[in-house]
Amino acid sequence: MKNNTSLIFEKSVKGRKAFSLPGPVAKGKKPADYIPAGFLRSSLEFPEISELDIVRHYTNLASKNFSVDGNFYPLGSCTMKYNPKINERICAYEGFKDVHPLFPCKKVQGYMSLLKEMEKLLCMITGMDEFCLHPSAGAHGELLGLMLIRAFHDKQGNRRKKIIVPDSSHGTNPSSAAMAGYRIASIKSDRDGQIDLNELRNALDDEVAALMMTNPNTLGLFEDKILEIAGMVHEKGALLYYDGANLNPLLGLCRPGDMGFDVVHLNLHKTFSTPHGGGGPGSGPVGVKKKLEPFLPVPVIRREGDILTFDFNCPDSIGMIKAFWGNTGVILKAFAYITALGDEGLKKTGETSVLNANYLRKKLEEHYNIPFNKACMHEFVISVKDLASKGVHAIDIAKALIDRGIHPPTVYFPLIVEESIMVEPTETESKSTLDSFIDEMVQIRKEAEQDPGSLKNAPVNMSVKRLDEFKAARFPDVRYKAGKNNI
Amino acid sequence: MKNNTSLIFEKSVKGRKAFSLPGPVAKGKKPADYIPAGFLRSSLEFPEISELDIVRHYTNLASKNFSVDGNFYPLGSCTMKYNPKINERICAYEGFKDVHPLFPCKKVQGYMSLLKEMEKLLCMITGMDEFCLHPSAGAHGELLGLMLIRAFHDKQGNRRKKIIVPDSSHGTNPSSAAMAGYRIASIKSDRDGQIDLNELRNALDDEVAALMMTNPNTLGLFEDKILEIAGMVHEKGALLYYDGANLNPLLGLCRPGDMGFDVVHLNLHKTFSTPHGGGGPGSGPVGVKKKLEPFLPVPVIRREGDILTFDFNCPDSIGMIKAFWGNTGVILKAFAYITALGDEGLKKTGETSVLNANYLRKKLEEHYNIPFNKACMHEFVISVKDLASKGVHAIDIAKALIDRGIHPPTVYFPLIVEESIMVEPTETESKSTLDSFIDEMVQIRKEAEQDPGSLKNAPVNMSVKRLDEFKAARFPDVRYKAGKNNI
Amino acid sequence: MDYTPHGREDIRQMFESLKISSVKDLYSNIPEKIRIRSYGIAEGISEPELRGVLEKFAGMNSSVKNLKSYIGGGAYEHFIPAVIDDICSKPEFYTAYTPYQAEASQGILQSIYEYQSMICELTGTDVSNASLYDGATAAAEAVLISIDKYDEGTVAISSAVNPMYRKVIETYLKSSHCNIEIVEHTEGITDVSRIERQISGKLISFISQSPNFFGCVEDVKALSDYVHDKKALSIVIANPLSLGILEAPGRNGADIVVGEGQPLGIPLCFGGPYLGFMGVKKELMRRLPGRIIGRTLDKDGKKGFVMTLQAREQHIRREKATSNICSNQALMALRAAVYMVYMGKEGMKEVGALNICNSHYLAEGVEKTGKAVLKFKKPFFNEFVIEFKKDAEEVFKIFEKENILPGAQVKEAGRNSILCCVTETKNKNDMDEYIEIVRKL
Amino acid sequence: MDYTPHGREDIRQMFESLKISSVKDLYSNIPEKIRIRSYGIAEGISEPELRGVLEKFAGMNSSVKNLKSYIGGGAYEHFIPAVIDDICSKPEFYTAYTPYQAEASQGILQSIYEYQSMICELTGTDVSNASLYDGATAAAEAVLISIDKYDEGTVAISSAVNPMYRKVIETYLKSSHCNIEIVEHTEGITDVSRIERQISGKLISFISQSPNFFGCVEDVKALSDYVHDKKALSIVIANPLSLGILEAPGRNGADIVVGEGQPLGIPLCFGGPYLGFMGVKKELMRRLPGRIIGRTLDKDGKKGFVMTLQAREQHIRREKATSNICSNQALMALRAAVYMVYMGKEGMKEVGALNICNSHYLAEGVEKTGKAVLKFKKPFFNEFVIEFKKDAEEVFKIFEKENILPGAQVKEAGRNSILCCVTETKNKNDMDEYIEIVRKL
Ligand SMILES: Cc1ncc(COP(=O)(O)O)c(C=O)c1O
Ligand SMILES: Cc1ncc(COP(=O)(O)O)c(C=O)c1O
Repeated sequence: MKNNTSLIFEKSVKGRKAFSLPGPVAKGKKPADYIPAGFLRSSLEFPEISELDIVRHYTNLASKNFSVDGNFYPLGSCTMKYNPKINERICAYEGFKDVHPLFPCKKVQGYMSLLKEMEKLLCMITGMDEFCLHPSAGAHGELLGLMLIRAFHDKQGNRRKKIIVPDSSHGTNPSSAAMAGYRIASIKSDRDGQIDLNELRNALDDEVAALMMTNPNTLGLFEDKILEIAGMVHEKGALLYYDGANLNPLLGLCRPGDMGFDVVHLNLHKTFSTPHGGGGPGSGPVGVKKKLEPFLPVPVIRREGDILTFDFNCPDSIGMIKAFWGNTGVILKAFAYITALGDEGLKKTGETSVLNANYLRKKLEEHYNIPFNKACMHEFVISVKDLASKGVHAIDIAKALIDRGIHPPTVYFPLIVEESIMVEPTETESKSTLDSFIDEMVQIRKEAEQDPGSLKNAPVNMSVKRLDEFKAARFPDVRYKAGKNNI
Repeated sequence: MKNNTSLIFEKSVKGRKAFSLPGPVAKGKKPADYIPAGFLRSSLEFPEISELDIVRHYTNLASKNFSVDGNFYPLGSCTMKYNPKINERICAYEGFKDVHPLFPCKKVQGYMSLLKEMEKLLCMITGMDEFCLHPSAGAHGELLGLMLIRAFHDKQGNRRKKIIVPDSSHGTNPSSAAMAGYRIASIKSDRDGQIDLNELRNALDDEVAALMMTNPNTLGLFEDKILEIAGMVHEKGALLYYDGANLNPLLGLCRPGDMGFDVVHLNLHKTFSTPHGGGGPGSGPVGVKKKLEPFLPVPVIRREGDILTFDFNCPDSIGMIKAFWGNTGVILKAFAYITALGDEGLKKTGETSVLNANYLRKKLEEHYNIPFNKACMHEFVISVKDLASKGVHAIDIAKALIDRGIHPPTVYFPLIVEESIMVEPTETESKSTLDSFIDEMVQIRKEAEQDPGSLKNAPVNMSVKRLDEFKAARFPDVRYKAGKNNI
Repeated sequence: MDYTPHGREDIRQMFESLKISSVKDLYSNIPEKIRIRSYGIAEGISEPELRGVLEKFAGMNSSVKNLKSYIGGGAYEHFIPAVIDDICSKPEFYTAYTPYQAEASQGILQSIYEYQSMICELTGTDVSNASLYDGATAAAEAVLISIDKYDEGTVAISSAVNPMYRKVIETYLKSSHCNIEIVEHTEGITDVSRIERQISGKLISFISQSPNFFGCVEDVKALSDYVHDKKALSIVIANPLSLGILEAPGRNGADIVVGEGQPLGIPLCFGGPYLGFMGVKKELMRRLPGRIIGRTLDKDGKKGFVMTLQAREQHIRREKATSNICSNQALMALRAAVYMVYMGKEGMKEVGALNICNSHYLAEGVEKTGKAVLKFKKPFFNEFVIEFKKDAEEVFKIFEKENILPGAQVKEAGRNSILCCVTETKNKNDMDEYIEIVRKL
Repeated sequence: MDYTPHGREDIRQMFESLKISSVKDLYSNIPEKIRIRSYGIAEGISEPELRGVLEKFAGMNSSVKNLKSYIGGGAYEHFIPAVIDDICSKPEFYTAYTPYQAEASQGILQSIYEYQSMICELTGTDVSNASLYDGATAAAEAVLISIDKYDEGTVAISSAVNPMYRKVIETYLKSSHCNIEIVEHTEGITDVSRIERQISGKLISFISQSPNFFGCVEDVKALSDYVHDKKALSIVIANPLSLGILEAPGRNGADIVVGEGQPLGIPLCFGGPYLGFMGVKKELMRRLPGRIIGRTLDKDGKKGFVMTLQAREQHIRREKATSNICSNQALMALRAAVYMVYMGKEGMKEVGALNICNSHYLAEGVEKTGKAVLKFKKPFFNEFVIEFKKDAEEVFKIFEKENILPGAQVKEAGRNSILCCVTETKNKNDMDEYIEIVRKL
């Protein structure tokens, strides 16, 4: 059918419709009877489509998308694990889905106690003292964490201006720090891909508010000098911030709180299996040590007599960081996940994520260069710098995988490895899937060496061939407008 | 990924599992404590697969399937209309889904009154006096209808042995009649594709229990001598049976009851939009005129004081035709459909199905031979006999459509048209879709004439090419057995 | 509301093509006399209003979520994994039709081939069809196979077969030349010597159920051996969930195994849609009713799936078909397939074990109260008959106060007896509560 | 339970490849000191047990299905067509990640491009991003754009802006060099002359909301004209559902239009996940926070979609990015897109009209009782402030007896006042019942 690739606007035909609504309560009354004409809208160019054609449009779009349910998706740093179906069902319970956030607290004790319980569970899993569930994603959690750090130093009358981030860190770390009003001091990694203690020592002056790091780091390596690092940071009166995007391998093994971290954010949409939704929603709860508790955002859930209520009255609080109380629908799924797994299940999850990553690493090391090749945690990084002579780059390997039905690993991150390919299989992938991936990677390597041109051409099996990103940025066409052929 | 086409059994690996169950109530107790060893099973070779791999398996299978949501599906005689999403949601309400059929009647008055209401609605729509909702599909309805006819004649002490069916009838008609113990008298259609009154007159002796017909018939033509036919049949003491598979175009227009039919079955999964489910479940309620009521299957829903109850005590009833009371989950959706549409919506549905079919017929008549080319109802039949000289057959046109993302119309039915292609667009298809179909059909015609070889090769865009059905029947491989490569 | 798509301009253009000014112009050959103005049913309503109406109906029903139910009797409350709802609500499956066009239906075809394979394995038979309407009609179709094979004679049915199934078989056989004999059970199970004593004419098939209507496990081997001795077919109705732990009837000699597939992941839904399954020995393959999916090769020699052995079916064979069945219960077969895959080798066994252990826990607990006895002292799976010392009506009332349905009141079980079913959905608390109520009777 | 797949044999093989005998062998560089034995949280449970646990929590919440609610205040009960749940529960959408690999993500990319286009049309702006966390953070990000543009100065906010939004803006601005001034509303709406009087320093942006927190429609044109006069940015927070019938703020001069997308088909879900939308005038395109999807061509010249203008984003720009946002609310944007498509041109208007007519029906009815008055006599969309003669606490108690929440108790509205919201989900019966209760106060 020819209009399979058309935009929904191009499928619109005057007079078609899908919606149905009840009739008005008072016959004969019109909006113009209540609203001055000047406030009323003159036109709205929205599509006009029948219900079946809408369904077909999106069914067709869905078929053009890779997903965890359809494809192996070893996207490093993103923890694309299986999203249990049961959690989606639970989230659709009327008693969760159809609840207004401003219902009086006594009417929503199910939610209040679940959230309170979740705070406790996250404290136990991270070794922190208090948790705030409000942030909508990892980066939001970072921003909150940095605001807390700022409030902490401010309260001590000690405004510090700098945040240290390793060069291997995720882009959100420096960016969140900047949003929180900090200057960034970037430090280089050492030869083992870890934080260089000398670099750190040099950077640590009393302008430093905190060191932000993730552990295992973005190379998938455990920062084994973490206790020394914590010591150095604390000695200077600075705080230690934990980017929890990589918590998965540590489940049941060790806790950031015990490593000396003062502030932690988690990505429930990574470690705790809530679906990524094509880019969101996520949830990025923040945990703190006791000393930072007074600054947590309002409202805070507290017991008041028989019931749990929202407390807005926290004088040292930094305020609110979003309307209402967090992405509760996401938190819910993560809560169900933790409840189902329990102590043992979480441990097995962490262990298996490490096992799977190391198995892939081991099997691929004969075929690819792995710059920091030792026991890794949940992920590892390949470099295909050695293929540059053939004109083959990380992006070409990625596109070749697409043709083979596999979502590519993360490419060109972390920045400290040239032509990097960051592979995170997660614990939910079976050995059969890992073996298939290995086979494909080995074949691609062969092709890269023998017939590099074919890789440059990939993908050829998708609805479009390789897309011109440069053109997109140069001549932005970011909205459809009738009658205009923007590109 | 290579194992995309494997059977689920071939993906099985010892020790993997997806299920999780609560522990036993009494620790240490085993089935062998209760059941003699000889009754216990020695082995069960079922697949062992992880949850994610199960999800991937079926996601992959789903992607290999055409469906109404994904494709235009003008399968004649099957009324592949849009299945409203709202009805699927409604069916999942706890108060419908989780109700045991043997709950005491007073606990299920919602269901009882809905079913009673549905009987009434179907009576109003068909012009019949009573309805029975038990049959699971159209053919099941036919069987019931014929059993009722048999019981009726028996009661009159007048065992009749024959059922007349037109040669254009659906295969289930003669087959159901045979199952009900009847011999079949087939009569030829006349030059207009309708029942030939002379043929009918000759066939109508007093051995005839009933004439089974559908109106519009399987050519999509309204049998306009229906009142005469009814007169002839009744005069001979025989009954008139209506196969309701083709009721859709008559919605809001005319009723089988008013045409003189004594027994009617409907296909809720056609006319009333319940999904076909890949071949079922359906629902085939049967409506009768008053005189046949005593024979209806038990239980019958009756009011008893304040509540509706099941009455099993009907002395003339033919008995039960299935366990419990029908495919209630399907009936529910059809009830929702009728309730949503109401009088006007049903009428518009019927009218639009006729308009769509005629529009296609008109646009295709220049390119294809349409043997009975006059105003049709909801469907019409093309013959590609004229392409035989090119070596092109109806099946080739069908396969070429598959390559174009369109589910083929019904082919080789009705049997009375050679190389038939039976097109039923239904009322839910937009003009845009119809126009695309016309374009594709015109192109295929061109190809058939200019490059017939390419059609014989179709399909080439699917996961498999044309399959060898002959081999399948000759060397049946109808179950997987480990270690055996059956084909 | 309705689901027609056209805007006014669409209609204008279509009318123009057809040279008509109203759809009525296409109806010229429909006799005025039979045309109607309206049905007289209510006006249509919008989607939100529709929800309201249907929520009201649903609200008038109790569900197993708000009423603790120990009712079985042919439909069973079981745990249904979320994965099943998820997979089976993929529109690529549920909005498709019968896979007439194989190349565009490989998803459904393969899933049913896999279903057939598992049904064969589960039942111990060689060939399975793609599904039948429900357990009862599957039983009736099984009997029709024996009639197809032997033409005339006696069909004997154990009285421990679910009475609804017996009724359906009777209805289906009304126009046949065979007579039906009911063989009374002995203490809850079927006794070969009774068949021997009762049946004099040519036996063509014997129908038993295991676990039977009273929950008791039959000795399928002994029954089948006897039936084979008489050169008749042994037809066994089985609860498929029980076959994860109980021996496959096919391996004990059954020629045809049928049953209700509902326990395999299909919601109760007030009695339907369910799933009739049927597995048969190889010799009976070409007598099978309904569709069968087979594996074959495509042009390039690649494996693929098609509907096969269609020469048995009505759309080809018309009145000579093995059955009239056309639409079957495909989506329910898919549910069952996903259920069987999800439970897998170990899960099928474990869920079976849970049913046995739970039901025996309750049965023993009830007996120990001294207020009731187990009517039949035979091995059972997840159902058993309790005979109360008190009047059953009264017992029901007492349970009802606690929002519990203690079982099904079935007259076949005798006075003051109920048929109680316990599955993996009941936990210790539930059952202890039940026992406590009995204790206080 | 857990979701790891390996059987014992899998693990043996993997251990062998790695030459290890336990996963612990891979942990050699993790200090023993920080290793833990267990978290001390409860043992895992099975899927059916999990359902039981979560059903219990859900059962302790009231929902808008069993409690008639007239509460708005930033989250709104609206009719959500079944089609939306259906489409958005396709795993191809919800189990995918950010579309980094464009060729394998055309489904999501196109849907968001379409979303952006509709947001632009709806708000009257030129460029939209792919989504932000929620309405409040979108408002804060909008203010950051003005700071990015002008660096220093005064940010002024109308006091008729939702107080939560004001709080979030304040939090986000704590580390900036700008000061925030709150401009008091006059009789429920924002008055230009008050801004003029109050703001002395360099104004860089003015934030208003329309319909505002009290439900009243602001004169966006007048406000924007004034703000532009001062060479500042006019930022308008809008209820997107109101824009089906009310003029687009962008067409009335707003430079940035943000808001909460929840009314567009997103469930209440106790406050999230929701959807922050943002549309801006072309000049601000490269200052936009968050992702933007653009259309481009592939190698063969075929149209396709990619993430674009990424030079603004944190993964490239790091500390110089326009925002730190990475994961956004993509699936909620998809919901909103499907909602807008489903309602379409006419539906958006009709649902807007229903909100206006229903809410005015109730407002008029309540006033007629003489027991309460409308606090602000200004045009409103679907919310309005009712001032009761009786004590509001008492009023709430009376309504509660009828299982009704008559509105939100917000202190900003003043004593004995409540903020009442009426959408298309309420029918005449509902409202007449409400009015009757007020009459009897
Ligand atoms: C290491 C790391 N930190 C932070 C983030 C930001 O998380 P979010 O996308 O939830 O904002 C990511 C996300 O990819 C990440 O990989
Ligand atoms: C004309 C006609 N009659 C009867 C039937 C049988 O209906 P069912 O498949 O529901 O048994 C069909 C189904 O295709 C049909 O088209």
